[in-house]
Amino acid sequence: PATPVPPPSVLRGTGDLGLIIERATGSVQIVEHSGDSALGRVTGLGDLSHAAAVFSRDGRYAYVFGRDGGLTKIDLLTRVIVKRVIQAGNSIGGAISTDGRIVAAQNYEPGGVKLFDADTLELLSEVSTKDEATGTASKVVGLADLPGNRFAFSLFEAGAIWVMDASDPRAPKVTQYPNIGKQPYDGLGSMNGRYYIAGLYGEDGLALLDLWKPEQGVRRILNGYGRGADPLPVYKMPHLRGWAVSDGRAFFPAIGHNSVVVADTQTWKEVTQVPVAGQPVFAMVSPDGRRVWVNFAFPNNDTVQVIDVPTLAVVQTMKPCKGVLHFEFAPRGEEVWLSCRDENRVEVYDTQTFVRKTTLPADSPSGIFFTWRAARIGL
Amino acid sequence: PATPVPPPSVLRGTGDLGLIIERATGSVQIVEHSGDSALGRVTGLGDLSHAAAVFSRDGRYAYVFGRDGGLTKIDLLTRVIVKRVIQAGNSIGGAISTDGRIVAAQNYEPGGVKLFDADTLELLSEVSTKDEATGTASKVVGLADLPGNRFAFSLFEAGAIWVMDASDPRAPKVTQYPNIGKQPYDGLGSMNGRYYIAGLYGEDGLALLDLWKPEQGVRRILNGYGRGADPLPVYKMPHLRGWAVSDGRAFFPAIGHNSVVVADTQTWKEVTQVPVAGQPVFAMVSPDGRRVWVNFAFPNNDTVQVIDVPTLAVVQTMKPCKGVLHFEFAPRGEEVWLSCRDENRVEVYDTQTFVRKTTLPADSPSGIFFTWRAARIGL
Amino acid sequence: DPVPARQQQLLHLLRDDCGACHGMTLKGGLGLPLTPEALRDKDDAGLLHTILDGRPGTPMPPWRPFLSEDEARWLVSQLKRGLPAPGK
Repeated sequence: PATPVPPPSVLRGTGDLGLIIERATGSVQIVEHSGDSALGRVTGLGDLSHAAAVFSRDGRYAYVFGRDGGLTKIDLLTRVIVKRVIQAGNSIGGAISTDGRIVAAQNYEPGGVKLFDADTLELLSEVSTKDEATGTASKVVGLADLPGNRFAFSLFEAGAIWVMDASDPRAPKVTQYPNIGKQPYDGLGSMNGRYYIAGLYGEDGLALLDLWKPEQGVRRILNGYGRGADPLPVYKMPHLRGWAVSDGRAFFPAIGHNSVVVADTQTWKEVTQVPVAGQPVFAMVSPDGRRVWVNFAFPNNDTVQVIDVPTLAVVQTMKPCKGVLHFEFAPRGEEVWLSCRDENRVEVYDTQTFVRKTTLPADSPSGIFFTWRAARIGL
Repeated sequence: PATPVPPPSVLRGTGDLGLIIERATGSVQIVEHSGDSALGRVTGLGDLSHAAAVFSRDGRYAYVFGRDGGLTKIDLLTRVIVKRVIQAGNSIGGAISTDGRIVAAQNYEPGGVKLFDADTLELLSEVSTKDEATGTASKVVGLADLPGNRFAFSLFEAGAIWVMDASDPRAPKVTQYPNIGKQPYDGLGSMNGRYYIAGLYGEDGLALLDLWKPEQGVRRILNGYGRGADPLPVYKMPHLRGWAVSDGRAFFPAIGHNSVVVADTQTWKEVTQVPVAGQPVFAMVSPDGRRVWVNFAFPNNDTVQVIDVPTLAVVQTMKPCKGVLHFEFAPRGEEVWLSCRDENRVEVYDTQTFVRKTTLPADSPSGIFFTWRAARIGL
Repeated sequence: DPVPARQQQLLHLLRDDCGACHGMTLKGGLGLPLTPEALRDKDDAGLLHTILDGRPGTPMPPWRPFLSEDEARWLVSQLKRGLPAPGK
């Protein structure tokens, strides 16, 4: 007989909790992945038509960055909003510092990065990306936390990478790396925060900063990976999130091309390109490093493919549902959760057998975030 | 003025919890690393004169493997013993499965591995290491969890590595790899469970199993790293625990030599040996991958050294206290906790500045374990 | 016999540093049990030799650099007699 699901209670561990963004209703579902179930819904989060989340180091609180600039602190145990501030006009996400005391928000409008006290959400400081010459404040993308309470992020319009040292969060110090390439659209901290890599929309290639050797500055890698072919129209921007590195290789969704670009992490030269079913949005390595899972932009957003890392071949193509916007692995990787926006549900798959385990109802789900992120650098 | 810390309560997150083994008193202290404090002490755990711990996937429960074969499930929130079974005469540690449902214990007396239901601690099955010919059951060392509810471990007397598939925990399937070298004393799952590496006491070198290519069997690596020099007497055995890999290098404490052996993880050839202050016991990479911290066997157990990964040089030598038996990093690596057995305290150090942050009283502390381990493979 | 202060140090060494392999309670671990029952039938001289010079091929190290023969002999007698409870 099936083991009875224990009664949900407020007194529980937080290491298996997480949340599902319900983008259309301005709510999140609090979920747990030990039994793959939803614990409750929190409403009143405003415009979540793009939302990301980070977690406090004890895994009890989630900080949700909403499209409308809303920054909301949610208690995952009692499932109530602890605090909510409107910190910008249009925000795209954020990060939390190494020590868990600072929450950083990256903004499209009016640009810039804001630092908040993780406990109270008190505004500590603001880094402006306004260009004095043009009067334009760059949108900030790809904000990632680095060791030592530092953050790296990219400026879309300015084509720059900045590294902020927030040891004193009321007076952060910024190191600027200009001219890194056209229109960085996202970035990630890789290899436990050693490398910060920004994807470029305006040209083929990526920009890489080795934070162990910052004096070398930013290096361009994988130039011309489109091989001169005209880029396809981009129906949904790729995202550089999740582990991108395994077996000494890094995996990147190509902009405007139906492929995943593979690079050698010692030389950062292209190893190969893996042809895939559409324009990849997320290309994420599972926790065991064995496979890379990929989802796609419109119109192929009903498809998910799996690349085998040792052979660099697509070993699985699935059509789980319509509108797979995001996916998240359980911490040790035995299962993956896929959000099915157009079908109002989340599908949970066994990553070894590719068998569907569970289906959870959710209203227009998009981002899925688990609390294990609290213990990872650069996510 | 500092914001007053709210009173600690049972209702809290578990992602920042952990425990300190108090080896002489048979107790553990429940601690948290958000504020670096002790929350309470749980007594009645029996002989902890060697103890290790793993955590449930929600981070609420710790499973403590005691020397006396006691396997104790502790609720970190209410700080009580949930269940305790005596499962062997002499035990050395254990692991928890990918899905968190199975706890595996490795035993010295009477040898073998036992699988328990993580919820109830019901015995599910037992894998005997008894050699029918000699009647001797090998001590089991180096038990590590692998993806897919599998475990790898080594047999000290038999000189073998076994891989157990516990998909059906009542009928686990074992694959044996004999003749891997003399007297494996410990082992670890590295690179997120891709490699299982066993250290050899009886001869220089290690045994490596690539679980992506199991058909290749076990390979010997770093043979003759002692360069023919007579090994020094071993006053405390090294341990292969923690992240051992960074920047494409793997770091191993040498048996019988005052050095840490560095290997290239693509070729597994020796890169160099880093001379250190004594015989290393633990050599662990910090979460940011930038440094390797090392502690030492008697009589140098008052010393800790730090190796810089980019330069492979010792950049810091400290004498924090007498009897540094173990150390554990906070999940993002900004601090490290050192147990000072002979001085009845735990010292918390800032890993960037090497400045002591906090001192916590503890009776004869040895192992320190944080709940972020619940979300890691192979620890 | 060693002076009382040294005796305390030796007992501490026994529990902590021998205990690392033999267990603080000396009921064994990587090393064999060192309880009076386990050692009852073993020759004092052999045990003395093992402590001072170790056992080749096994992890048991030689303690000669840290112990005199008299101290090692005293340890053997203590081990055969059974140790006082910790803290005494």
